[in-house]
Amino acid sequence: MSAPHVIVIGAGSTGAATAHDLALRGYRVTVLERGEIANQTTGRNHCLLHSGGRYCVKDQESAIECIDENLILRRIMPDALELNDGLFVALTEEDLAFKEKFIAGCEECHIPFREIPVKRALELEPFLNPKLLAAVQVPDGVFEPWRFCLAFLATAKKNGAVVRTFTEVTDLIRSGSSITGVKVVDHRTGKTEVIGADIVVNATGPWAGEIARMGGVDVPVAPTAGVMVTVNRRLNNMVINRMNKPSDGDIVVPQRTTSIIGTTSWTILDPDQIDIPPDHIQMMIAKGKELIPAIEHTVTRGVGAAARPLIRKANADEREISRTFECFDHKYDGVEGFVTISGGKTTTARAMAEKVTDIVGQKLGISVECRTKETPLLSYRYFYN
Amino acid sequence: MAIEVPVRMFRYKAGGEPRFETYRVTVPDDANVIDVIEMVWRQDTTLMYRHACHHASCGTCAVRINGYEKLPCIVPVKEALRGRSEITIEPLRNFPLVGDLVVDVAGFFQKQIASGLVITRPAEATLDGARYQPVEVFNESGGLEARPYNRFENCIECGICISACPTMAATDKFFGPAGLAGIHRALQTTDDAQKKSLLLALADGEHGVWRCHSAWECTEACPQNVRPAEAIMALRRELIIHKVKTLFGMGARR
Amino acid sequence: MTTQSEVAAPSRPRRIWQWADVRRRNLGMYAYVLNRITGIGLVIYLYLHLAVLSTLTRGPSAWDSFIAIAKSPAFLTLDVILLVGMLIHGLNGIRITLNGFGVAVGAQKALFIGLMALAAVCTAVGAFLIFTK
Amino acid sequence: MQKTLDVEARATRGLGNLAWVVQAVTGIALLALLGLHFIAHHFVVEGGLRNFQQVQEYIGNPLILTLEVLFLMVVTPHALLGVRAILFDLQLSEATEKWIDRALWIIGIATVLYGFWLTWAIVTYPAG
Repeated sequence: MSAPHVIVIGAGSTGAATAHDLALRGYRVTVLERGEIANQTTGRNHCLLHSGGRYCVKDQESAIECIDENLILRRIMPDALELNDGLFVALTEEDLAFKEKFIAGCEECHIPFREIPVKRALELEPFLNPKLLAAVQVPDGVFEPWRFCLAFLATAKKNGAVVRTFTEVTDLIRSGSSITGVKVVDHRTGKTEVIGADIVVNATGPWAGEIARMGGVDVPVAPTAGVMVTVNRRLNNMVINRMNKPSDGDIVVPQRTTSIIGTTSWTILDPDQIDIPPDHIQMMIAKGKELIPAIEHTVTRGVGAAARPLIRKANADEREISRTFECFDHKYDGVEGFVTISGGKTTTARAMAEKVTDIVGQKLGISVECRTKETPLLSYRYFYN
Repeated sequence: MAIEVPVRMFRYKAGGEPRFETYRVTVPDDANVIDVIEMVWRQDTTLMYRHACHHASCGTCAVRINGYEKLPCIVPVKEALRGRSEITIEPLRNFPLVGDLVVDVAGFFQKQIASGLVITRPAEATLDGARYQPVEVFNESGGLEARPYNRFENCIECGICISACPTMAATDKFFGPAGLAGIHRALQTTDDAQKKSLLLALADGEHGVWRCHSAWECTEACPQNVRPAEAIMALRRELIIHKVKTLFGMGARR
Repeated sequence: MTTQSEVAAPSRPRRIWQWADVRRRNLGMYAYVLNRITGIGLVIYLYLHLAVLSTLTRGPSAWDSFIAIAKSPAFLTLDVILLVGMLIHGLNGIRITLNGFGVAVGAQKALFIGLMALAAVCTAVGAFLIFTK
Repeated sequence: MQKTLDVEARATRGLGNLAWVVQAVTGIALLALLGLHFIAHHFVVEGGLRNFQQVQEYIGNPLILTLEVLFLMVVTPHALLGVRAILFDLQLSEATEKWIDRALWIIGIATVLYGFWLTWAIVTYPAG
């Protein structure tokens, strides 16, 4: 009997990493993506390979996931990352007061860190606000979201996975109490078809609720949008974070020839209808200037916004919602053959994939060890080979 | 402030007839053309277009705006409307057409694989453009090691140079501006003699640098200032020197 | 909501003469197309020229009567056109060769403009000589 | 990657990698030869063009003869390589391209031989 067939809906970082893990464990995998790889949430994220520093005080569960995955990704995709670390800088007495908590948090979450003298920090990052009071170095990094996903998918394809972009899932096929496949429309031809599967994995992030509803179950995602403003010059090499609890415009991520200021956060209803509030862009630039005054002399190159797939918790402010992920086996909602993975971050995509693939294994009574921690990924270019 | 924009959009589905459809969308006046495309998609979700980062790093969204190869994520709508009443959006040329604004980039990336271009490079110091001295950064085991900062290469592999190149218009065999620029970069960044000679052999092929007609369109169109034409000229120079040396038995034969 | 529909040219298969499509292109492209067109013209001329020369083998009468026609203003105008073609192709050839040897790569546009200016001057002088001799 | 490179490298090797250099070298040579040729025939003699007599005397000069023959031997490959480049931009099949290469060789050799015969015929034409 041939290996079970698993359909992964969504080719963002979660879907890509999941396809890789499934294929590596010998499943027959088909990835269905309605658009281009990483065209939404993943594509328009921070590009930040989290050290966990951002969450080490308020959300230590996420922080620990981040640092663990950070160090793993450095091993499995070494040449596809900008690895120049990050600086958490204190600009005000309030920030300075936060330092103790921050350092304690790093220690509790075993995030490598070292405080560096203000003078040295300014040598390393000449455009940094000269008024800074303290700087702590942590192993932040920068990735390229689209290529990040391609690396996972290229490796998955090598292991037999089929990746279909511009193929939109319009319905889930249900027989009795279980999902047995999906109905798709191929936008290349406009033709619809049905694809059977032993298990369907819903990795659609902010759309997870929408897809889950097709299967008659509810997933408590709370899509919250964030805006990124990219300026036309690379003003820093290290990721510059405000040493305080996460807030709007408190981070400047360098990438390629640019610097990216992030981010805001507002709850949205439909992740397909994100209209950026005009004031957010101005606010990003204003906040960014506090960290790097030279942003004054740059030109805005691009502006993007996409929805984060946060897991809703009873009446919590979206900044307070944990950035960790949840895996829902919908058999507890009375639906078999259907799993949803949501929440989390691109940095933790591999861990999310491991978790959901384990659950797929349990459901099918197959137990194969996860090997993604030590399996180097192919270059993203091989996705097209 | 919002503006209404008429968009003449190239539409094509496999088996159908290529055609232009005109849509009217409303976007903020500081929007970029990618936002216009997205608004068209909101009207008709069967529209296929590639996009991811919206800040000119992924290179997926390249199209022709009013006939010019551009990255819509960094072209302001105002600029695209300058001197005209509507924006025309078409897919890149010189690639197989998949549908609507989407072209098949597989062949292009296969050449990129061969080019040997490494996607990260040492970062320049932000102030004077000089290379950073090695600095202490954390490594994958959480310890500190000394090495220069790195960053992603300038080339985002968007395919714009391929669409702008008159030689690519004539033949897929041509290795192409991006690929040759990649070879040039790879030669600068490797010390491996065997790899170097393989890269030179690749550039020296009938369909390598010699196939270029020196129209300089790649350099004109490149949104990342990679200057592929200059790279091609540099490779020609290197190869000619190599040939002359070989002719007089001064250089090792490849 | 679609307001209007029209037929578009498919972006494949490519048109055979796409190499000559200079719309929305730049100086380098013009130079390349100009070089190619003059090149084609010169090749055609070369073979016409060789064919015409065969009259020499038919002795003085044949040739001298041809020369008589060749000295007519109309014919001399053709000579001037030939001269223009040779100058454009030859001088631009210098540019392409220099660039190909990695020389003046940054100045390809200036080089083209300069050389074409030179071509214009030489044409003027040449035309003067052709018509006054 | 290295393997791909290796394959690609062999795949793209060919005579073509000399065409451009030959084109450049002959091109530069032509600047001189064609210049001389054009000046000699248009601007030197009184009245612009030579009559049969003058042509015979002109060609009779061994230096001129060498220059003219050399000119033909340089201009022919330059012209035909140009034609080749243009034809190869017309999306032809490998087979057709091979065929074109052979045809151009033949045309080239024929052209030069024709030139030899022509000069010989002129020089040896009984002076009248």
